[in-house]
Amino acid sequence: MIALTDGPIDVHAVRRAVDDPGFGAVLVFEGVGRDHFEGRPVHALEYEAYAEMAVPEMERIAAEAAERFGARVAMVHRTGRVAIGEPSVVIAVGTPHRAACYEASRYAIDELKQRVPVWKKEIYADGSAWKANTPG
Amino acid sequence: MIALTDGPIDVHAVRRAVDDPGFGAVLVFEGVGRDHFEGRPVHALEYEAYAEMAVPEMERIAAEAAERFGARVAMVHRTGRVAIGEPSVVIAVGTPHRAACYEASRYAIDELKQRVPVWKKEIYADGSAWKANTPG
Amino acid sequence: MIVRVLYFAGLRERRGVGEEELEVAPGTTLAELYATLFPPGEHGALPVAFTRNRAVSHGSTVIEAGDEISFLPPLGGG
Amino acid sequence: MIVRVLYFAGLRERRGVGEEELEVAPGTTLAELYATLFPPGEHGALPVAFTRNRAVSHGSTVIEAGDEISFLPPLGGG
Repeated sequence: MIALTDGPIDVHAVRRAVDDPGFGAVLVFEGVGRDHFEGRPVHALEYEAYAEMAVPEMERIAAEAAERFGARVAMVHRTGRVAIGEPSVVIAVGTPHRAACYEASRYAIDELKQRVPVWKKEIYADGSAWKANTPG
Repeated sequence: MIALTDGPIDVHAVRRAVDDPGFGAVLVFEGVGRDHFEGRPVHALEYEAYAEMAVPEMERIAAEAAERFGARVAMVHRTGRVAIGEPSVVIAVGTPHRAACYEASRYAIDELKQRVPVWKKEIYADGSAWKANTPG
Repeated sequence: MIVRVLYFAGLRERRGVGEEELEVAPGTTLAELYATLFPPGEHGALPVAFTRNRAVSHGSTVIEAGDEISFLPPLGGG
Repeated sequence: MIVRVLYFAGLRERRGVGEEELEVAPGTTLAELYATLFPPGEHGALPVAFTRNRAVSHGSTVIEAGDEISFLPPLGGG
């Protein structure tokens, strides 16, 4: 399951997509909208994607994680308005053993932030700003 | 939420226990019963705990993760029979940023395996065996 | 010749539309089109990645008729 | 004097009960009680961690009346 969605992410469905009786470890990562940034209150987030590039790039990242770590990866990213406390991205990873599970999960979120064409706007009480990820 | 339970773990409840509007990253680790061990089919698992020591030790690990990584940690371990594909342990971790989230989650499961008095029996078609964790 | 251009995030807001068809002179490069559409302001031009037909490309790439072009501002997913 | 002894995993199965009260001679250490209850077999004794009153202890610790004692086989949680 690799997708963008403009409604709340069904975390449990993402988790189920990596079910496998041979997997001894499953990790579900949620990137969640925070209520502040550098001390400034944040009211909500807005995400925007170049869908025709973002989904294939997420699929490539999942395939790379499968090859490098023997992991199955499911990944869903929100677009549109995301409330504080709601996940903007959910990544589920399953592997036979836990060490590879942590590596694959970390790989997937790090690569997503660097490579997948998605943009985030922070909404404040008195304005908004596009926020880029810092490299590395 | 730090607990032992002899029924299925409510993964979503463990996840909710680390909700916080200041957290930008949440990781849920599930240790899941696998259907084989070194090529031998495993039919089910059975866990047993020294509850009066296990729960305080899990609480200490959660407190250590809070101090070292600024993480909130919830941790539930099964006892009794666990079917293949069901989680035997669920650890939810929330932090402001994701690097600490991965570190805290990994710390919690690694320490749990080394320190919490819980034992696992693998049930085969024709017998069973107690299986210890390997160090490190 | 006609090309389709997509805008995202701050560039979409500056341009006022998410996408449009534009008439481009043959031989125009991606970087040239970007500089024409988004002249550097007081803080200079926003650094972007150039894409052509849904693949990352280079500023020196020459645009062809029918291309789908975009300029990706710094990413913020996750 | 009377102590309470708890057994887990393989030791519980060997002993046939999960816990029991035992009469122990004053001055007995944890390691001595373990060796009495679980004499080494052909593969030697199972390595255990000793606990006294729900805290990890040492084999050389002398047992006192009313103690809760256990011998923890290698752990398998997670």
